[in-house]
Amino acid sequence: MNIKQYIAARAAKELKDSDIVNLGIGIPTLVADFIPSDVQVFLHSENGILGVGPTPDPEHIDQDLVNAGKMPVTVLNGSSYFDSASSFAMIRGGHVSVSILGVLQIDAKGRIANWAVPGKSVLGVGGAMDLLEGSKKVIVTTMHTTNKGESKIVKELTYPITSERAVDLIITDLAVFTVKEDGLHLIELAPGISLEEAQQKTDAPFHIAGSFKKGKEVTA
Amino acid sequence: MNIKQYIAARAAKELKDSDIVNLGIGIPTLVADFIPSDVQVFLHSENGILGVGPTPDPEHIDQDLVNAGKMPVTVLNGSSYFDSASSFAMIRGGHVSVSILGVLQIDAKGRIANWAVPGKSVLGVGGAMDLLEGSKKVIVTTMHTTNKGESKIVKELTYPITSERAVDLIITDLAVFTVKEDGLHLIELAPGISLEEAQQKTDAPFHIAGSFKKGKEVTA
Amino acid sequence: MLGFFISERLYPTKVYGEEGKRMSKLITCEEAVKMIKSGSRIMVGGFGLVGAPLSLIAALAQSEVKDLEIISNNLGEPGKGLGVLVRQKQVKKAIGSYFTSNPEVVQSYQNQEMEVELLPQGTMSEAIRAGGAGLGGFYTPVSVGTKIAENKEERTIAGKKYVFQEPLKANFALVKANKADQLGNLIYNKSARNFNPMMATAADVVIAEVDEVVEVGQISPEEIITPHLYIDFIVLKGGN
Amino acid sequence: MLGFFISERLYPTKVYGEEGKRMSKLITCEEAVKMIKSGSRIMVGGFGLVGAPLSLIAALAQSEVKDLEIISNNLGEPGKGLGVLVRQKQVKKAIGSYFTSNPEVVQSYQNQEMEVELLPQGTMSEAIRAGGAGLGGFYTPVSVGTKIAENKEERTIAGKKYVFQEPLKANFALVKANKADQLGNLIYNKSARNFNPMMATAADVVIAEVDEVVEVGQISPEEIITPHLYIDFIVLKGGN
Repeated sequence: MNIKQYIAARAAKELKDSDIVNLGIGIPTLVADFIPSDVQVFLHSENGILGVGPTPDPEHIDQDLVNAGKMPVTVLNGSSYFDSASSFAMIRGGHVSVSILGVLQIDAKGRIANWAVPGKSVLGVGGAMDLLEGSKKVIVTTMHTTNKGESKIVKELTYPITSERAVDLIITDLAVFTVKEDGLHLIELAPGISLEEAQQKTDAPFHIAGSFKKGKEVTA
Repeated sequence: MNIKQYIAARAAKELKDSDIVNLGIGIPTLVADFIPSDVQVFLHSENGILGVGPTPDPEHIDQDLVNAGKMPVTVLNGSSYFDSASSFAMIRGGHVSVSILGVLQIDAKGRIANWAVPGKSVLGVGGAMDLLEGSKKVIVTTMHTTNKGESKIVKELTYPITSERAVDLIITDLAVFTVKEDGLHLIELAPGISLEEAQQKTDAPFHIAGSFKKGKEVTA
Repeated sequence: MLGFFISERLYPTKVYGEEGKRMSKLITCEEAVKMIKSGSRIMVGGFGLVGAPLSLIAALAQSEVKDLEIISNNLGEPGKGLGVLVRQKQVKKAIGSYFTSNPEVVQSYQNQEMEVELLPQGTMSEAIRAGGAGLGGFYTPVSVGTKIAENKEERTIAGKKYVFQEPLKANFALVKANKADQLGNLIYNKSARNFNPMMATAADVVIAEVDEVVEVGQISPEEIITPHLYIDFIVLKGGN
Repeated sequence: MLGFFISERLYPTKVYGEEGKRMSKLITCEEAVKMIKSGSRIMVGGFGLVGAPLSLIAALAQSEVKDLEIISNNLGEPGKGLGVLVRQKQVKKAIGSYFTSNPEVVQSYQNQEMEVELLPQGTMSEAIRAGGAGLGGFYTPVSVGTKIAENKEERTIAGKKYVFQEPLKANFALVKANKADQLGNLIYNKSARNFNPMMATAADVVIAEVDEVVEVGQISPEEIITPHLYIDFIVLKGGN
């Protein structure tokens, strides 16, 4: 298991039976591979599918069946198709239980930037704002730092914000944070990661949950 | 042919091939019986049907298949069903070619009242306002006067208005009027009806079209 | 009628293999109605009695709940459908488009036993859709300049007059469908579809009364009108 | 899959007996494109290339029309789909949600050869629906407080912030469906449905590219997604 798979596997543990789940591009897509076998979730894709299945073998690719990342998929028994307006009505109306999204930055209040980069032409937003606004629960999965080693968890966003709505849970290769009214709460460290390392690599201030334990899942 | 059938038959002559037509309750419903055999129209019912067919024989009644008047109907080949929001999206969005409606009153500008009676509790509006607002063309079919002999075509409405939108054509047992910017234009008299009688039974002022001819269809 | 490719080879038995587990949405009318407290706001599908969840309504009529706020196009007929709730004075307020067809509604209203809010049918169906779709409201040209719009915000957009309509939501939606699969995917029969698909999106708890429950996979993904994520509970028509 | 009762006994041959007459909506791609003038505003269905009317787009690329305003979720890929029109500088402005996947769009934009208006995908699809449904606009909570909402009206409704979105309409809509019957009733295939059903409602002239035209009655009334009243013309994929 590589580090991105580790993050995805950790995120998968958050899913409950019967959840309607939307997975973003990148690490979130990997989550599907780690859903426990006793948990049945239904994957929603904003281009108009409920009940997305695994990637098909090359000989079973249907060009009319792709996910929101435009990659070929299959559907499971019990799936349905709908138009884009209906799909986003589901999202915006609060009918998606959990969205798992990638990010560029997260601020100290748990708000994220994940759609645009300063100084570059902003020519794409897609469904990011809708998913963040409408999903009942939002989980962010991300590497803790950029390729250059800069913290992605920052005091204030320098990238354009995606929504005023804060996310609920942040899962990185180093740690897990919940988001509350008063900001970020560290609830978990990845195996082998020290509190000091997490603190050093996190620009934003955060609380440390009372029930926090190293390398173990804890309930905040 | 009774007088209501006469009015309906006259209205049916206004329909063109491929028209999407919504028929109100009362005289408008009768129009379906008089559509010329070389004209194919598609009947829309606001409870969610395009392609309404004739009334079924008693043994073919399907309790899940009624028109907007809650009467059993059939559907023709090529018909479709949709939900109420979609049905009214069609109406409001201008996708219905012609609505034929009954009225209580019509004013000198061609605006109508057909949903409420003063002094009575107003507990029903249904789809009347939507149809009047959204249909590309609105034809009114009505008896020229009330049971008490009062003109239904009045200077000013005393009944609550249904929409600020004027109708396009008024067909009564006595005459036919088109509605223009400057008000009503008499374009036709029913067989055996004199101009004097029409004038006497019409409270609202009206113009007399130049091409007007007694008892004959004319183009204004 | 449409063929569709289901990757059963790829997901063999895990998901739907456990018989019965996915039937957990199926409850009795009595269980359904027990969730509903007096004072609840309830959407009820149907155009008149067509497409109305008559078994759920009958169970509601058997219950003690009162002070209900009903959102429904009509209020049944005297002693039929929602008309029973009116007769039994269980309805405090009704929001709909056409109540005139039930004279007992007129009487209750005149006796001040019941409040009534009237919306044009298109505005009502769109407001329910907006409620389910997370919108804050919309502008419709329908009813501008009429009594219906008297207390509503009017706005001119691109030269045309519109009135503002807020979304409608409810605590419960009681809808009627033809078939449900065991997950809760729904299809409707003919003109019995009417308000049901929108109402299924716009309430906290959505209960679907159906003629028949079929196995998952018996309804093609292309045909499904209400995806199962909208449905919390299923009851069988006529049944316990 | 669903049975349905058609009263053929009652309406025997009159309506659909005249072979050919009801095929009048069927035209060639060339005929379709000839209607489109430079400067037109055109909605084009599809999510990327999936569900995009590629034959109509190819015909448009063969034509001399330019200064087009395109409403589409994406602008194809470099040299594919709408990407061809971008490369040939036929597009003056694009309204959509995600153009980043075509680097040539970024380049055209930076060279000021093309304007771009960006909408969140849900706001865009809802605005098209509103255009077809005769609404004056709606309030969505999506994009509040972001760059996208900078010049938009913000309004608090029931304690929550929303931005106002106007409806989108167009001169033409080019949509892609799987099957049309001879009247123009449409069904779509899997996730190729996407924006097509809304776009089919929101333009003055709607042209549907389809894989197949079937006899009237071959598609059940329950299955039809786009009723024929929305469709002006039909072209066959790949062909004249």
